[in-house]
Amino acid sequence: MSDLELSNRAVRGRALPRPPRAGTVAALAFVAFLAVATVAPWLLQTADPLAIAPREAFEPPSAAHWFGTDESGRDVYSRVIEGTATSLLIGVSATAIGLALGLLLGGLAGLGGRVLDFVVGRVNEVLFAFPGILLALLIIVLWGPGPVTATIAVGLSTAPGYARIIRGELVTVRSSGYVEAARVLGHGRARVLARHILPNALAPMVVLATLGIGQAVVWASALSYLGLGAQPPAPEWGAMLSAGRTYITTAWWLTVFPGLMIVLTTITTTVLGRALAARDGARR
Amino acid sequence: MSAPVLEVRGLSVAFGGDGRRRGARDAVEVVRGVDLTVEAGTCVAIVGESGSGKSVTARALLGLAGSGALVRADRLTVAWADRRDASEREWRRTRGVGAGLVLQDALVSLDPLRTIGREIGDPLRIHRRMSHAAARARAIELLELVGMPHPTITVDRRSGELSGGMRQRALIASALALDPPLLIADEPTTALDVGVQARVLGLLDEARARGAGVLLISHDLAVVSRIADTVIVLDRGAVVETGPTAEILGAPRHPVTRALIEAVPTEVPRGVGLTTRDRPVRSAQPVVEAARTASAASTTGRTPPPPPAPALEGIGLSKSFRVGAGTTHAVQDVSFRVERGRTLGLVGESGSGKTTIARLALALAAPDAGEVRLAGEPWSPLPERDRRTRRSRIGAVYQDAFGSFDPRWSVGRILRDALVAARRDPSDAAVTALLDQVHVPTDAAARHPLALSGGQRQRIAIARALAGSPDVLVCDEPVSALDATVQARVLDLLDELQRDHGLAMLFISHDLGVIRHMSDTVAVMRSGRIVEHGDAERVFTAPEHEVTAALIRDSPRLARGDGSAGFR
Amino acid sequence: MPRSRTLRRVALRLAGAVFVLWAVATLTFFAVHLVPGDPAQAILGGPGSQASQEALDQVRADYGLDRPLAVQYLAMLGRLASGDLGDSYALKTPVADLIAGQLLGTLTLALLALVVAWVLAIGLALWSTSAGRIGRAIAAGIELTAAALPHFWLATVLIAVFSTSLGWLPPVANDQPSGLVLPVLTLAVPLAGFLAQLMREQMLDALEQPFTTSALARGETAAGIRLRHALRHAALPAVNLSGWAIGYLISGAVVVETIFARPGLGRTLLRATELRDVPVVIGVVLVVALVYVAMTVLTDLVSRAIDPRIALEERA
Amino acid sequence: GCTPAAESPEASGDPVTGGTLVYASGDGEPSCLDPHVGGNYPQALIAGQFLESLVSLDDSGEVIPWLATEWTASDDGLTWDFTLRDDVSFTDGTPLNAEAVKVNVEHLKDPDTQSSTGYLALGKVDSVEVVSDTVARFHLSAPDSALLESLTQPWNAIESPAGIARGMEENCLAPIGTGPFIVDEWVPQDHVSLVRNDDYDTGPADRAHDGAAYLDGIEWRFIPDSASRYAALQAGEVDIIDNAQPDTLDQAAKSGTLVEIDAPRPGASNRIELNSGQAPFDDVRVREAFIRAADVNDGIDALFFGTAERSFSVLSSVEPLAYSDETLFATDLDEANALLDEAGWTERDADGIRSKDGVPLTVRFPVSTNQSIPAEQSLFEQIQATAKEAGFDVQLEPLDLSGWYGALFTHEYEAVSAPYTKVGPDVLRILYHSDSITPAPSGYFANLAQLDDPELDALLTEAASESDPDARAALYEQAQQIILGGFYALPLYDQQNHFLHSPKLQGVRAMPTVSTPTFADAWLAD
Ligand SMILES: Nc1ncnc2c1ncn2[C@@H]1O[C@H](COP(=O)(O)OP(=O)(O)OP(=O)(O)O)[C@@H](O)[C@H]1O
Ligand SMILES: Nc1ncnc2c1ncn2[C@@H]1O[C@H](COP(=O)(O)OP(=O)(O)OP(=O)(O)O)[C@@H](O)[C@H]1O
Ligand SMILES: [Mg+2]
Ligand SMILES: [Mg+2]
Repeated sequence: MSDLELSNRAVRGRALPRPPRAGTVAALAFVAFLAVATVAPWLLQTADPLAIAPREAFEPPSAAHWFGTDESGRDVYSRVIEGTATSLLIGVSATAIGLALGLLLGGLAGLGGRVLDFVVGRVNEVLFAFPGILLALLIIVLWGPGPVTATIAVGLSTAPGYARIIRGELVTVRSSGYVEAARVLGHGRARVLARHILPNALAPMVVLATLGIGQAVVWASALSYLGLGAQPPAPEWGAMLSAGRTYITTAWWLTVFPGLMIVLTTITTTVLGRALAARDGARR
Repeated sequence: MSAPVLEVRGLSVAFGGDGRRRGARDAVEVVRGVDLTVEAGTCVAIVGESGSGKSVTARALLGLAGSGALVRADRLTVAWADRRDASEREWRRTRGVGAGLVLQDALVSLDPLRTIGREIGDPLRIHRRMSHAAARARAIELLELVGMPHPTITVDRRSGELSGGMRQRALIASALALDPPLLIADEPTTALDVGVQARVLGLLDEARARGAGVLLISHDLAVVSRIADTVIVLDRGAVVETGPTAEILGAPRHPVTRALIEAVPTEVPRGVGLTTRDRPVRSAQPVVEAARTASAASTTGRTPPPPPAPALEGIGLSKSFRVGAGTTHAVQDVSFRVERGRTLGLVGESGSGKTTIARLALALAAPDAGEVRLAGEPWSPLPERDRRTRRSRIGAVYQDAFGSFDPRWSVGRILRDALVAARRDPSDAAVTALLDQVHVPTDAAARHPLALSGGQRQRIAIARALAGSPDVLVCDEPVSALDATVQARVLDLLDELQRDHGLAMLFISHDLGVIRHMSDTVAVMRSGRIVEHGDAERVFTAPEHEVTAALIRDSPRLARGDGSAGFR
Repeated sequence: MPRSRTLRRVALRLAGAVFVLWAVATLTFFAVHLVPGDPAQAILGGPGSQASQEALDQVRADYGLDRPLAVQYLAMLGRLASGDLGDSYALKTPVADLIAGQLLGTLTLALLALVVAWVLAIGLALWSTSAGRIGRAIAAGIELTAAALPHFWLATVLIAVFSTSLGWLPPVANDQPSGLVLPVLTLAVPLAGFLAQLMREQMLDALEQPFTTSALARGETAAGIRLRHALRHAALPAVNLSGWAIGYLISGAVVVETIFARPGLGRTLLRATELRDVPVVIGVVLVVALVYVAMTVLTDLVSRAIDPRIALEERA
Repeated sequence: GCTPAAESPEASGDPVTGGTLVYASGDGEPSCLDPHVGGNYPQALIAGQFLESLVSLDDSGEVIPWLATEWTASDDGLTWDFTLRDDVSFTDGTPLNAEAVKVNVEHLKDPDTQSSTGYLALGKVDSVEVVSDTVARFHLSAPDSALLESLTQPWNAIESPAGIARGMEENCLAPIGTGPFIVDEWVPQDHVSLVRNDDYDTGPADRAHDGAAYLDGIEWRFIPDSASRYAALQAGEVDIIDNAQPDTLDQAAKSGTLVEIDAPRPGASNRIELNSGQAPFDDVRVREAFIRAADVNDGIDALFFGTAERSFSVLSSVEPLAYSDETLFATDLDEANALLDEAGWTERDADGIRSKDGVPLTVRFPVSTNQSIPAEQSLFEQIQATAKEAGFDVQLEPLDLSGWYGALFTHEYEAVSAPYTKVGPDVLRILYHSDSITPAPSGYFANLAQLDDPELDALLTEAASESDPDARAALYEQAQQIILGGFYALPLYDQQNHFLHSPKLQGVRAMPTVSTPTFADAWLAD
């Protein structure tokens, strides 16, 4: 049966656009939820995320506290909601930094001459060779811990990966038939770059970016574990996760829910990224 | 050997109605009630336009139509075994053993990551439980059989390291590995240059001589006429005509068959449309002829004006590439000239430097030596900035039209962009005019090239090249990706445009028929040099160089039973 | 002629590697020195010890920490050039010895994790490409979730399940192989999720290629198609990623070694940064960079072996 | 003090000889096993297994003999004679004698040794004179009532002179002492192996049994992650862990399968010092307002699961001279607000943060992630929340160790928590004497409250030289009243020092000196 399946795929090819899948729809719904949690968290919250109540610490999930309470008696659900903005901001801006730097490096390598390509290649290798965590440690001890530095650290350590992909795209697009055709038509370098090379080389970036956001959130949470992430008491998923880890055997809810948010966000961004990629692929 | 190796009655294949929840469309029948019989030691050819269901039929014979495919047949006997309700296991016993299949896309039908020895050895390993060593030894024998150069070395190569012809032969070798009584070859010669094509057809012939039944699939009647005993003509999934080759090709009864035959350019003289035979497209005297007459007349005067400069001229061009450790001399000391309103055809085997010349002409590459002149003025030596304003004087049409379109742009945008490049008004009217010129419906402007047929795409590419009202058109294999009938339409279009606008054309193809049909003068290339150059008719009828002669000899020609011309 | 080209390539490669090492050392040196905090404190016992001003001055003089940064930098380069990584501030022992003692543990961990991640990823990819729609969706879910698991959290859960609840495996590293299971899994699972996603895409891609139909036409089985054809294609990008993966795993080792109390470079690095133990930080970073460079060369070779097209392309 | 909190499920049987104990330490791994070098608590923990001191303390805090059998001070308090046991050799065979003591003191005072804790403790010792083989005479520059207490500390333990002579690098790897165990091997970041000293027959006067230890040896492991450490103990991979976290203590107590040792460290309590050297805490009203506003009792209960008792003293509860005054620390938000209004911090922004002349009422609070356990960090967050109600903007800054020191050096803090372990009330002098404020931009200073009060300085100096116990006690009480009354510090609880061990392990106790565990009398029951 699967043989047939295989050959069928071979015949059909991949160009047929697929209708949106259930997964994509669910992902979009979750994105909407995240958006509300980011812009207007109070609409979703059931309590003040910062209000402490030591006497009500470590309460398991209940009707009053959907996700239970943490070690200071704060409502975990409201904190998770509150943390959305910070966590996503870290994810989004870290990805933005990584992409921006990746664009710069990849652009220089992909569009500059051979020498520039070689030099940037080495620079990239240096960034790659630097253990990401060390980069993060150094940046954080340099500028102090906090979401901003965690963001920069994560952004920097993802940059070489992006740079590599962008360079590859640029090289492919640069030598493509349509770029050549544009040259034959007599278009100038700048126009070809602006109209053809950049838009086509950068189209996959949207997909990459969506995939990067989730990974960046995970990365930032690892920094929080090492005590280098967000500043207390601001709730951030990674920080909540690492704080709750201490109590994993006694209060599972402290880790499960922020962890779930991280996983869901990553999955969501990946699913959306895939959907975008599929659409882009179909268009090509 | 009484029973035929392949007997099919009422074969139908439908797609789409596969019960998948989404896409619950009605089933589309792409093969409808096909009957087929292949006797041992004979060759049956299925011909038909692109999309007529040839490949689907072939794959259905080995149970490879796909799980989405609904296959029905009153009779389906492959290698003497009834396969109507075969399980996957049973099918596997047929594949490779009872029937060998050579897929249509030879260039990508070998796993690029495995050596061809492994690929050829696979059936032996799977069906005969041969050891790797034994399979490899047999693979070498098979490679010898198919005439692969240096089989002992090639056996450890991977498809990426082989030329198209070598890949095709390796693929045939793998189909022949178990010496199956039935060999199905789906378009085994497309995209091959004529020499290789001849050798591949020879292989099929040998297989048939050894007693195998051969089912050949092609849209190229010239190829079919060469080896098939019987021809089956498919149209939209149904058999419209069937019979002995000579009969079908000599006296086609069905219009589809006739159209197929007429589309073969070889037999059609220069200046006669391939699709509209009744009306020769060059009814009026060509512009250039007129000019020539005029100039001839003026020679009677006292001061002969200097002969008009050729539209495109190459003088002593050389170009080499550093490849790995060595240097490839892609073009060596080549000179040519293309007059206004005339076509220079460039032929030659694969890798002989044709494309390189096109790139030099388009100033996409700079020659190492020599010069390209456009309308008598320097072209290649100019800095790109100075060339840019004159770029609209020379247009280009490539083999891969699709790849030459920005994948993000609609047809309209592509054409507008070309108008802008030529400093013309990029209005909707201008776009419509361009589309009209190439006979593409104007509503295509809003569409993406993906939503167009191959022939339409090629027309858009031509329209784009025309946007700047060029004097010169460089066409590099503009029709080799198209099937015969579509090819015919595109060639007619080019002809018409040349007539209307006095275009000079540098026309590149490895297909002698096409070249002959299109060219006024012909240059034959080999290893970067022009070995013969002259008037088209002269070159084809009285080749001087052995390379040319060999090309003409190997080139398949439509042979008819009575040898008479096929058009009214 | 071909030999000289090969030599040139090797030379270029070596020069590139040296450049990478130099740049890494330089960056680390200045970064660590820019960081607030005082190596003299580390030298004087770090946590909890109360060093006097005199002692600090003394130490700064002893270690040349009072010299201008440029001088310290050149001195370090000189030392490195002669192959001397210097002495640890905090441990007072040669950095080379220190790293030599830790390298094996981390490499074992990282390489094992890489292998396990590969095996898991291949298994997942094989399974998900042969499963039906639902199976495929499940596999995709597993991959995505695995890739989204932070190491520290996964480690904790693994300990809670396999050590505390089930008592199957030791929660901290010990001399037995069983002590390696949880740390390796912790590192391998997220990577496997990542690799599996990549491999599955590639496999599906390969399964749609005409050569797949061609192999089927020869009588190849579905399993054979996956194992002999699709897997190779899937392996390519994954192999190429392995250089990056080693870096990722070593970063992850910082967390994993801490949680599972394994000796190793990750922990050494973490501690050395905390203490501003500059020679150790530079030493570890250099070694990691070296491992990375070696790994890229290796993956390069492997992918060339898998796919000769790469070499061809390079020549073109 | 040593109080087994959970009852041992089995009755203690007869001691069993043999077996290797696995100890899991959550404290940082020492960079040098010789506690003379540097001198921190992780070193003290392990050094107690192979080094011994001249004197020790008993459970009631009395000084008792150890390597020194008796000691006498001159009337002016400037010379001390210590009589040593004459039957003791170091494990390398070097005899213990007055010369050895002299070498040790000189080693500690030698700048090249890079000693800090031990060096400070011997600040008043000028030199040691070898009176005879068994009598060592200490010459002091000033009377030191804390000398004996200082000498009980592991940081001032006596090592083999031959061992010291090997040089720092070697001595760091395996210092040689007279203790019950010998350092066999140190695998960095993994463990230190200790083997039994078969010839051992010393020990402090209150030791439970004579002769060599029961255990064959100790594997001293470093497991920094508290959850892993506890899991390892539960899984039986290790026999005893230190730095047990409050929730696991609670869990262990409930399950009753593990035994707890609660041994608060001596010296200072865990407290938050308020930097009185700069605004806003240079104003006593603001300090008091902060202390009144910060509500910690409920938090301590919840976060520490009843394992930590609220302290109202800057000294550890194990210090007999600790002075406690609960009334000063009653939480009172109204009072806090009134005080701040009075002090001129009247403007409040949208978040309720007060400011004065446009300067917000910011309290920078660097937190060492190495030194403060998660529960404590959470407590700080609660303080942050409650202090905010009074209008304080507490900015918690989690920092790694070097960064944390850096923040202190540059005075970039208004509040900080920095425990200090030392035997005896003389710790007050180190923490609150104005000499401990170093104006230099670098260099450690212990007076983090930056308390600069001549009256207090005089009291502390006098107490340090006062040999009469009652007079000394009175002086320290006065000093503590000044510190507490001036609201320089917010005491939280004793320095937590909980051990958890399996019931198999018996006969273990925490030394009454700096509360490190000793395994000289411990055995592993089957
Ligand atoms: N798996 C499939 N699902 C749906 N439609 C299919 C599938 N495979 C083929 N078709 C359709 O069946 C028709 C016949 O296709 P087939 O490939 O047999 O054409 P062909 O005659 O081989 O053409 P060509 O000369 O271009 O190879 C086409 O219209 C094609 O789009
Ligand atoms: N950019 C390049 N770099 C290296 N070698 C090249 C390059 N372009 C062409 N060549 C080589 O130059 C020779 C001529 O190539 P060209 O593409 O002009 O041949 P062609 O006649 O167009 O062949 P085909 O019919 O296969 O298209 C070939 O050997 C080819 O490998
Ligand atoms: Mg076909
Ligand atoms: Mg070509």
